[in-house]
Amino acid sequence: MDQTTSATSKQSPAQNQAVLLQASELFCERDDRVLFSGLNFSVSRGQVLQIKGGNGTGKTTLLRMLCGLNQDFEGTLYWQGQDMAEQEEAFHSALLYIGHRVGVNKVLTPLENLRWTCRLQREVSDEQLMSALAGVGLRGFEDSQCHALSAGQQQRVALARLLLSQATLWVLDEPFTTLDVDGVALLENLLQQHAARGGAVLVTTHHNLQIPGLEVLTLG
Amino acid sequence: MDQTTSATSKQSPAQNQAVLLQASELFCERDDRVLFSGLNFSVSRGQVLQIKGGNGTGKTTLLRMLCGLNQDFEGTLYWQGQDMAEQEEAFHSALLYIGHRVGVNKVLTPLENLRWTCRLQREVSDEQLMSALAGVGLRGFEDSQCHALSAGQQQRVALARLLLSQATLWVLDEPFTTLDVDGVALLENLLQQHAARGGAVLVTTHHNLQIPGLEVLTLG
Amino acid sequence: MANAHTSTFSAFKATLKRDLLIAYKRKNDVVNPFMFFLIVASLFPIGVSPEPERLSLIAAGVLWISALLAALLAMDNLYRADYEDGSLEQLLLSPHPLFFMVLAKNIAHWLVSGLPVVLVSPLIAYMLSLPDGSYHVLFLSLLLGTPVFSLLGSIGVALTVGLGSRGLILAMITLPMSVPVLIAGTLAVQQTQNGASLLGFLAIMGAMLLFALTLAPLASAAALRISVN
Amino acid sequence: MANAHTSTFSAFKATLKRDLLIAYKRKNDVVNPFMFFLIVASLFPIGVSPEPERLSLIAAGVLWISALLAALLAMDNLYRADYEDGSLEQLLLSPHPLFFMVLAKNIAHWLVSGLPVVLVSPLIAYMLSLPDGSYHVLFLSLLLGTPVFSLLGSIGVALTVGLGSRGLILAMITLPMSVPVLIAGTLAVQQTQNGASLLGFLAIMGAMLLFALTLAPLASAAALRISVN
Amino acid sequence: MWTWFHKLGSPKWFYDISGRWLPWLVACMAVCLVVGVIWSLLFVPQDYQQGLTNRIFYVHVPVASISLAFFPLMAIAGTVSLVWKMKLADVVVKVAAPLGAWFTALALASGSIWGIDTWGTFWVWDARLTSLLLQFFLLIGMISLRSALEDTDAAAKACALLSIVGTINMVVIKYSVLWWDVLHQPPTNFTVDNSQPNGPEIWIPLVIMFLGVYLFFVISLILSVRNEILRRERRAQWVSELAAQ
Ligand code: HEM
Ligand SMILES: Nc1ncnc2c1ncn2[C@@H]1O[C@H](COP(=O)(O)OP(=O)(O)OP(=O)(O)O)[C@@H](O)[C@H]1O
Ligand SMILES: Nc1ncnc2c1ncn2[C@@H]1O[C@H](COP(=O)(O)OP(=O)(O)OP(=O)(O)O)[C@@H](O)[C@H]1O
Ligand SMILES: [Mg+2]
Ligand SMILES: [Mg+2]
Repeated sequence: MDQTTSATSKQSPAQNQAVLLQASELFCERDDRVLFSGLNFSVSRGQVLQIKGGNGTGKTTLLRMLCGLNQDFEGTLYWQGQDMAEQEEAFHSALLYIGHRVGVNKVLTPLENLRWTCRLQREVSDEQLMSALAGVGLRGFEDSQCHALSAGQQQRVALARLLLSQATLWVLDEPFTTLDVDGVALLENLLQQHAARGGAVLVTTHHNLQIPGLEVLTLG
Repeated sequence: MDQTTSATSKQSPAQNQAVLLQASELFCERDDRVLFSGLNFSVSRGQVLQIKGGNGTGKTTLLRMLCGLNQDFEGTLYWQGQDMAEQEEAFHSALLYIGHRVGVNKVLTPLENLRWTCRLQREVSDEQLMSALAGVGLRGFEDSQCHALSAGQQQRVALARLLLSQATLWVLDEPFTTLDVDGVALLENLLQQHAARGGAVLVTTHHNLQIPGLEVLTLG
Repeated sequence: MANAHTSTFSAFKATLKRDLLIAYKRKNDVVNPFMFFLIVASLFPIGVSPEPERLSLIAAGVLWISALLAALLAMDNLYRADYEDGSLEQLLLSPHPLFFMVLAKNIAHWLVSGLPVVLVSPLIAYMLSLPDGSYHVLFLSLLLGTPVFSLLGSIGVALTVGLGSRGLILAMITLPMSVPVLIAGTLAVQQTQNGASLLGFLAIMGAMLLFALTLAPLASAAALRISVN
Repeated sequence: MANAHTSTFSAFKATLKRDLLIAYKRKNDVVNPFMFFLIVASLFPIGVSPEPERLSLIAAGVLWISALLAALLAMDNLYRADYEDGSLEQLLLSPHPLFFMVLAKNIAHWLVSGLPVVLVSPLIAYMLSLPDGSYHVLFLSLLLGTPVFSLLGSIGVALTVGLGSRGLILAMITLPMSVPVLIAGTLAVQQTQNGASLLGFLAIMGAMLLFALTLAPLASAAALRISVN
Repeated sequence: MWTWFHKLGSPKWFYDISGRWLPWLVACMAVCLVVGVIWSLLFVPQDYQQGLTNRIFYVHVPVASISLAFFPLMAIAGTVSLVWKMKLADVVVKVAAPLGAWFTALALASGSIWGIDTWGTFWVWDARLTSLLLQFFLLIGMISLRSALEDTDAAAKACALLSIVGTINMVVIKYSVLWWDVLHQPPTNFTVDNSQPNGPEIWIPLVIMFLGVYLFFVISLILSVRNEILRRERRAQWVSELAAQ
């Protein structure tokens, strides 16, 4: 089950500034099933890396490991060439994670939700927030409570963060679910732009992404 | 915003035996936004009807209305030519609904979950249940608790019901989310077979379904 | 397509079994209500007074109130998980009368959360120095009263299951409705100490139980339909 | 890409504001705890005895126990919704020390659920015939004690937030841990009736509060990290 | 030093070494208990206490004193498991909770039985009893938490944390309950026995019983740890070799 990717480098932690996140010899088992072992890969600036694999092959688990939300694994993670354990604050400042549960409170409005999640990282003005919401097609819904939004609209509230984010690394777990055709195009566009600006994206999805220069890591 | 479909018939309730469900002049508004008005369509045996539309156009709302889970609307529904209100039991016996929340208890195993949902409708033996689970690719996971399954695997537990169902009408709300490529193919196949056997399917999804004879109703 | 339906009774059984199975898997669903009962009851000697004479005056009331609060806290489990994972929708869409499905869930719930409290009550009564002749009264009245708490609580949970913070709303709906049972129960214990006949009280509580048993599931069913909307 | 970070303090403020806003929107988060407090406290005249003399003996204990149970029931809201919608993950991944984020949430929670209980307590004390000279003691001791309930409860909720049926486990962890505060509080009310000095008790309760304020958020933060895993 | 520490952390090492010690420990325990029971039942002078029920003294005191050791034990093991991530330490935290609950229950039960005779009631709300009861509740809470968290690793961390918090709390509870008891009511006749003339013919069997019960505690701890190790390492090679034998 040893896996390497297009982006793999078996050498010691990269000195290369462009390499943001590097994973070395990851091993994870859950409930006595080995999900992956000897997994090596790295994510560099300008890269969009899609993690693929059948249901239950460990994509979500891998993303949560990388973010530090799941710590039951063996192997080492490096952030910009240094051991992740010592870089936690720097890493978290440069990270934007949207998981399966997107972090949208049902009682608050899209505007209030976005304001809080953004303020955890940096100051943003209300105009910026409003234009980000308009950017994901939620104009007119800024002040509805989120429980009155459709599934896709809630997903869009979370994705509005991408328009405001100054994080370098985006980690997105199945961000395309429940998005309509326009939404998919919009998001693909955002990912591409982020990479072009020198950011990096780690994304799982079963879609075939239309992104030039996309790299794929297949699990399972 | 008046809408008609390929399958529409503006006449009085169809006498045609093949027409299962007919909706006439449906009108629905939520939070002062009109979602649809004057919506007419029908679903007949042998038909797979996909409901399309952007995020927030009312697909989920429509499906829940048809099933009787949401009763805030105007217009009339007919089940096999008769007013739905008087046909509730007959309708429920012939209906299989899988919503956004798929109805899978996290503590129980796939087998126990499937057993209960099936027994609400009819008696099924444990062998049948096991083979249905194997059919959706969950062999080996029958006895894990469902909270230890991945998102796609949980979806598959719910979809196993389709293999056992004797219901005539399937109503599925975004059943393709979180399924991998194999899962999508499997499900498309199931829908097609069900229609071929004389059943009918109402399904929402943003995918482009590969089903011959598919009909589409677009909202919004 | 032929539909070989189950009878309502076997759907009832399937639901009952399922809920007991879930409780069994969670284990602590069974242990917890009576542990909570024990803990709350023992807060009183600590908070009020540890002297047996003073305790014996308040014992009956404290036991009943603790049982009520334990029932209340246990209610949380009744429909919540089913609502969140969508099982409740499946229940509503089953071809059988919702009344029986709700009844099955209520019975399973009482067996798991109410019965253990009733069974452990004499022990705690002793620790709270309940007067000697009152044990059987307490036991019987709790046996008749706690199912009513479950049945009434079920209405409250059904009404609030879609809400973010049910805990307290639930309490505000359920507690006032439970007051008649609480009064009957504590009066039974106190009055029989003074020589009143036990039978009268048991008859009243039995009537309350029958009443709740026939009407509460109807109300719960209606409330569930509203909440799932 | 330059990262213009917020200071930890403004993230703290943002979190505090957000939680207060959510409580404001839910409305009943504010109304409920003290309604529950009121209802539970008024079960005692019904369940135990309506006579003022007997009530006044148990009033202090009953008030404290009701406040504790109200705090317990209100705890449910603290991390649950955030866990379920994923906001908790966002909080854990924020670049600021989790200690302060947790503290912000605890403070918001106490302001919403604890403070109203403290404010309404004299009224209920009057209804329970608390002896005359004890009102200010009760008020001050609740003011110092209820935040401790919130802080301790927060650890329990953080440990159990991922579980299906938390309500009762939470109670079993939190109630025993809250006993010292309960004892200090009721003793304060009872002993000052007998002429003991108020200051000593307040000092002890203040010490407990400080202790909880510095250590409990640490434990809660650690527990959250474990639960979100 | 560190190699020793790591060896200690290895479940297999512990399993082997404890397997060698066990027979000796069991033998010592048997001797102590047999001697202790016979001595305390038959040879302790009858005159200072009424009736045989009071012989429960020789069980109650050791059991009660051991049950007080569980929270500190779990806190230490919990700290080790959190800080050094030592697997064995978590095993100890895990098995100590139910064991502690049993011992606490036994202390409560033996005390209660004794109380029926001496106090005429099996329960009074006295400081020592109340704090032991609260300890019992906390232990049950911990067991529930462990059984509710299905993920072993999360459960390990959660319970380690709770055992530390719980220990701090038990200390506070002890003091507060003592304080409450002193202020509330006159001291119970709990102190009766301290005023007894404690001659050697009384304390020597007590010491022997103490030894026996302590050994019983150590042995049950070791056995449950071994059991849990086998359960956790059931797929490890050395366990399958063991099973093959
Ligand atoms: C449920 C009832 C009881 C409980 C929970 C209980 C609990 C305890 C505890 C926790 C200890 C401390 C052990 C230590 O410090 O090492 C203890 C010791 C002791 N108990 Fe009990 N006890 C109970 C009933 C009784 C009764 C009825 C008597 C006899 C009148 C009694 C006599 C003693 C004596 C003589 C000691 C040893 C002296 C000492 O360490 O201070 N206990 N018990
Ligand atoms: N509970 C509710 N209360 C009020 N309005 C609601 C509620 N749920 C949904 N709506 C509104 O109804 C509209 C339709 O929602 P619905 O969930 O049916 O959309 P949908 O077509 O399923 O979208 P999606 O593709 O995102 O799933 C949305 O605009 C939403 O704002
Ligand atoms: N909490 C858990 N405890 C134990 N095992 C788990 C847990 N969550 C997931 N697993 C197991 O880990 C494996 C990988 O799960 P994961 O969610 O990472 O898959 P995934 O690749 O994201 O799948 P999907 O495409 O369905 O989202 C699954 O086989 C699942 O059974
Ligand atoms: Mg996944
Ligand atoms: Mg939808």
